[in-house]
Amino acid sequence: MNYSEKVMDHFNNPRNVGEIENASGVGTVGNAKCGDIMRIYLDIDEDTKIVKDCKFKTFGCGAAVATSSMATELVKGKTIYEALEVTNKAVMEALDGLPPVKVHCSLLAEEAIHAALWDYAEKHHITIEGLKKPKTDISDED
Amino acid sequence: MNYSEKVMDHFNNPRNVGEIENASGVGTVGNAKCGDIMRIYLDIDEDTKIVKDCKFKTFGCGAAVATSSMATELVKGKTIYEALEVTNKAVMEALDGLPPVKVHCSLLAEEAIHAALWDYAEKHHITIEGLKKPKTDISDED
Amino acid sequence: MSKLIYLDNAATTSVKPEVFEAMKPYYLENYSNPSSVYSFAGEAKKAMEDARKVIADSLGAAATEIYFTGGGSESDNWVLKGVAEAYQSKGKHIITSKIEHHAILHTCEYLEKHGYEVTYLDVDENGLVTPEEVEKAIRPDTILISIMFANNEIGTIEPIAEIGKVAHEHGVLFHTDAVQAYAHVPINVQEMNIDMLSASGHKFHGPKGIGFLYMSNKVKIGPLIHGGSQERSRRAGTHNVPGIVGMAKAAELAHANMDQTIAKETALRDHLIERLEKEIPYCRLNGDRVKRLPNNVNFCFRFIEGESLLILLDQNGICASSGSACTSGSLDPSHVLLAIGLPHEIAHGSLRLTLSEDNTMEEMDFVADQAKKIVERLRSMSPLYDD
Amino acid sequence: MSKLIYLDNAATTSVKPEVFEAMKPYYLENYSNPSSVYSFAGEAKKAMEDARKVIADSLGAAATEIYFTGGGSESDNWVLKGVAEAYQSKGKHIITSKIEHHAILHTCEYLEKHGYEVTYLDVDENGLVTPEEVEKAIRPDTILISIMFANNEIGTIEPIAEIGKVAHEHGVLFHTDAVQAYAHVPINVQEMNIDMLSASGHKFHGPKGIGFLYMSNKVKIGPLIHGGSQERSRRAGTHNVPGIVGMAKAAELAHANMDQTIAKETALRDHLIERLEKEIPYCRLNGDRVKRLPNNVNFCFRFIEGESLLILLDQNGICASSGSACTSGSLDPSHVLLAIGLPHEIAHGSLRLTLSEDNTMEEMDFVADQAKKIVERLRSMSPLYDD
Ligand SMILES: Cc1ncc(COP(=O)(O)O)c(C=O)c1O
Ligand SMILES: Cc1ncc(COP(=O)(O)O)c(C=O)c1O
Ligand code: FES
Ligand code: FES
Repeated sequence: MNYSEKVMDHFNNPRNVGEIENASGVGTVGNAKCGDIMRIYLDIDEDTKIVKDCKFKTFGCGAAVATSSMATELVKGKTIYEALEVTNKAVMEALDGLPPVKVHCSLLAEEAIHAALWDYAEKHHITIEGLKKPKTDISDED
Repeated sequence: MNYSEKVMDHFNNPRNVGEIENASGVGTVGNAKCGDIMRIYLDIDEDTKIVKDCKFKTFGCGAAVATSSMATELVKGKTIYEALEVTNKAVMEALDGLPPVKVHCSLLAEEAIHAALWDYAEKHHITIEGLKKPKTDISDED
Repeated sequence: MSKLIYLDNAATTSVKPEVFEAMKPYYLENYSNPSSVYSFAGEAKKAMEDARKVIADSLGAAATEIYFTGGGSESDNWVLKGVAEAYQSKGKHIITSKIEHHAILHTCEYLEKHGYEVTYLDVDENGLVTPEEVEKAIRPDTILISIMFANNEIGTIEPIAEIGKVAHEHGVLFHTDAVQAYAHVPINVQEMNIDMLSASGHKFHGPKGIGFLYMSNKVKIGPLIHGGSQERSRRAGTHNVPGIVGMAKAAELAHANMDQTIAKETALRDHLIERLEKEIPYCRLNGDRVKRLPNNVNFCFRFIEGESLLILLDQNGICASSGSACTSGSLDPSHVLLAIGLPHEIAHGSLRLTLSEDNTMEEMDFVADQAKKIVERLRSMSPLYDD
Repeated sequence: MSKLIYLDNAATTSVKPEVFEAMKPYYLENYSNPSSVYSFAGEAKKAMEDARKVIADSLGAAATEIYFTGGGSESDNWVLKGVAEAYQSKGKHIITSKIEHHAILHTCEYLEKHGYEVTYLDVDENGLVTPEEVEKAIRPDTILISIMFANNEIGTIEPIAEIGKVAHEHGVLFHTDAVQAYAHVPINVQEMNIDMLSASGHKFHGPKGIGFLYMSNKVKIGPLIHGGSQERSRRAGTHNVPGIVGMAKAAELAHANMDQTIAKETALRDHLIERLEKEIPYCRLNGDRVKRLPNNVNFCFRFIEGESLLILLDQNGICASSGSACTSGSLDPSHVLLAIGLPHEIAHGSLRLTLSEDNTMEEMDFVADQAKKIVERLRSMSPLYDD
């Protein structure tokens, strides 16, 4: 495994593993090709729109676990608008990069955040500018 | 080189190398494929038809040299009729065998003897029963 | 990481010290080209021909039926392309199975692009090909049946003698990819009706980069690698004498101790299987329980993914492998696990542990302990698993 | 026989002790499959990629342009068959020379049987191909020009950069079989317009059974050996890590000392040539006097035959080779000697002595002395020679 130290750190000590009961938003996405699945839970302050807490569960490779962990870290404390900027690129950079075959895993993290935000927006009947309906949300199938 | 000890002995110490002046019969044969050439000289007693002396010159591989040497040894002291029985098989046996790819070299020795006998027979207007005109006599071209 | 526990012997094996010692002089002293005519080459040539004899004897074959190649993949490619070309006047149909190694499958795909037709036989849930299915697939234009001796992922041993019998009853040539089986289990090409057999040195404690093809004298195919007249003009290239000598030494050692090795590996294997099955819920042993390589353990653990499992085992000094898509560049999970009927997400959580006689019971217990903990940990992270 | 004088380095070379030492740990310790994911495989993978870089650097190529193979013959076969297949929509014409190695010639013959057309260029009396002749042979359907860098029998070095230039001016791919030249003389694939280049480890004090193909990133061909995804899915088979490491070490050593080696070999070579030419009547130096590998000496001695010469040299501890038909199973004398215009019976009496930096002046003198005596002796037995 050609993973950076940061990736290995987040894989070995993943931050924010778990579930949030009655979460403000939940997004589950899967990579159709490799079959991996990631679910992100957001606890969002109604007024400030700040992500107070964020947790994940992941069925996937080392990179999937590490990017989930890093993505939850990056999202926490941000507003839902700022959270949109936690792209796969941002996650990869924060992890000191990923091997080329593992780039798709970081996309999963981006998509999971988007899916959770979409879920929040739908439930609260708001629109978040720039957020599109995630293609790969598979929550329903679960 | 997978040559037997006998072959190596005859290669290293070839018997009867040389020429016979005014030989009773001379035969030169060549293997069209490998390009090797062998010449045998016979000194034959007019009355007894015994091969009193026999010499050779060979341009060829180790097996060609050794079979020439052995063939001259085998022919010496025999009558021209007995000499016909010095076949390539007899020469090979006397040398404790040859590697398969080298069997053709021993044929050269047989043919050279036949060519020399034919030459003798022609010069003396006799026929030696069982002796056919050698196909590969290339004496003329020399 | 303290001690390394190497459990990936199906990927490659260590070279035995005796094998290394046997090779050494052919690097440093008797380095000559065995095709040369001077006497210095005699020793290299003799060593090579002795090696050929050792390998031939181990299979019940003649020395003239052993061709040295650069490895298992080359042997497999040679057989398929060679038979396809040489026997095309008889037909262009080949029969193989869905669980062959890529060296067979990708070569078959190549041949399909060139006008050949390939039947890929299904296997049952244990990975078995049946002689009946083979027989049903035979057509008048079938020129080759190629079924692996033992599968490299799940360890299932195919009914080779019976398949060979069917092939011969129908006058079809029979090849077996025995890369995982040769020098691990007894093989006799006569009794098992095998016309061609591929093997690779590094799978049985020999060196990498050397293999062989057994090919019965009745088979007439051209070379895959054209050039010099090595190997009776059927495989060109300066002979890899150290490799050949090393492979033969490894084969010799393996055959001399085969019964003990099998007994020892089987005991280790069965202990590990038993512990994993008993102690980890939602798991499944892949491959046939009885018709199984003595050194193969392959499990699926539901709700978790293979690469993560491998990383955590690795952190505990355990070398293993997985049919998970995440460990391969291709993103496709193992075609073998799919062929035995596993759905994608279960195939994903597979773990292959392949032993050698050098492993110990203590190691098996350590691995079982670790696997149990790791699977639990990963399941606790899995969105698919509800405790 | 006292000391061995090995003068057959064009057939194969000894493995240098440093090379052997470099390989050793990859047999016994870091034996893992470099494609595996656990950290134990990291060292093998790193060693392999470092090796790739060393070789790439030595040629002015990128590491992604080096593909490891099982040897020179495989590289040659791969290039020819791979280009033939991948570029057939452009055309089916290949240009090569009459003096190529059999790995090229026999593969070309194979392609001819499959609908390809091959132009075999003549060479001059020194074995030189001219860029003009190459240019004249180019047709709109020419897909590949393959001309060897240096000839293995007579040592002639071809005008590769110029031929490459012609090829590129006409948009044709250019391959060179550099098995005898790589790590012996400087090569830069950029400056010399080379798109593909074959080399073999055992020709430069590396191990047998390993080689490489340099292939520019612009060339797109399929594999010769299908299967696993090694070598970016272009050459299947478990990597021969010890072989790869050993070959790279040998390449590194050769390039670090190339100037000195060339100077030393050239001095030895020229001394031997001078003595043989001066002291043995009716002899002929084969190959170009100037455009010549520093380690190649090749003579014809009229009226005598090569195998006999070799046996007698062998009895004096000298390992040499000959283009004589008698030393080959095939009975045909060297196609190279025939191509440079020698009649059969002269080609028959050829002697090739190929040196390495390990040889000494004393050895050259001893060889010259022996050759002189032996030639005299064989001539005295020859029916073609009249004193
Ligand atoms: C010019 C040339 N090409 C190709 C080869 C084939 O190399 P190998 O025998 O290592 O496959 C050789 C040597 O035998 C050679 O001299
Ligand atoms: C069943 C099977 N066939 C073929 C091969 C290919 O062997 P190699 O990698 O030595 O070429 C392997 C191993 O990789 C294998 O397990
Ligand atoms: S998430 Fe599928 S490979 Fe990483
Ligand atoms: S006589 Fe030609 S090879 Fe022996």
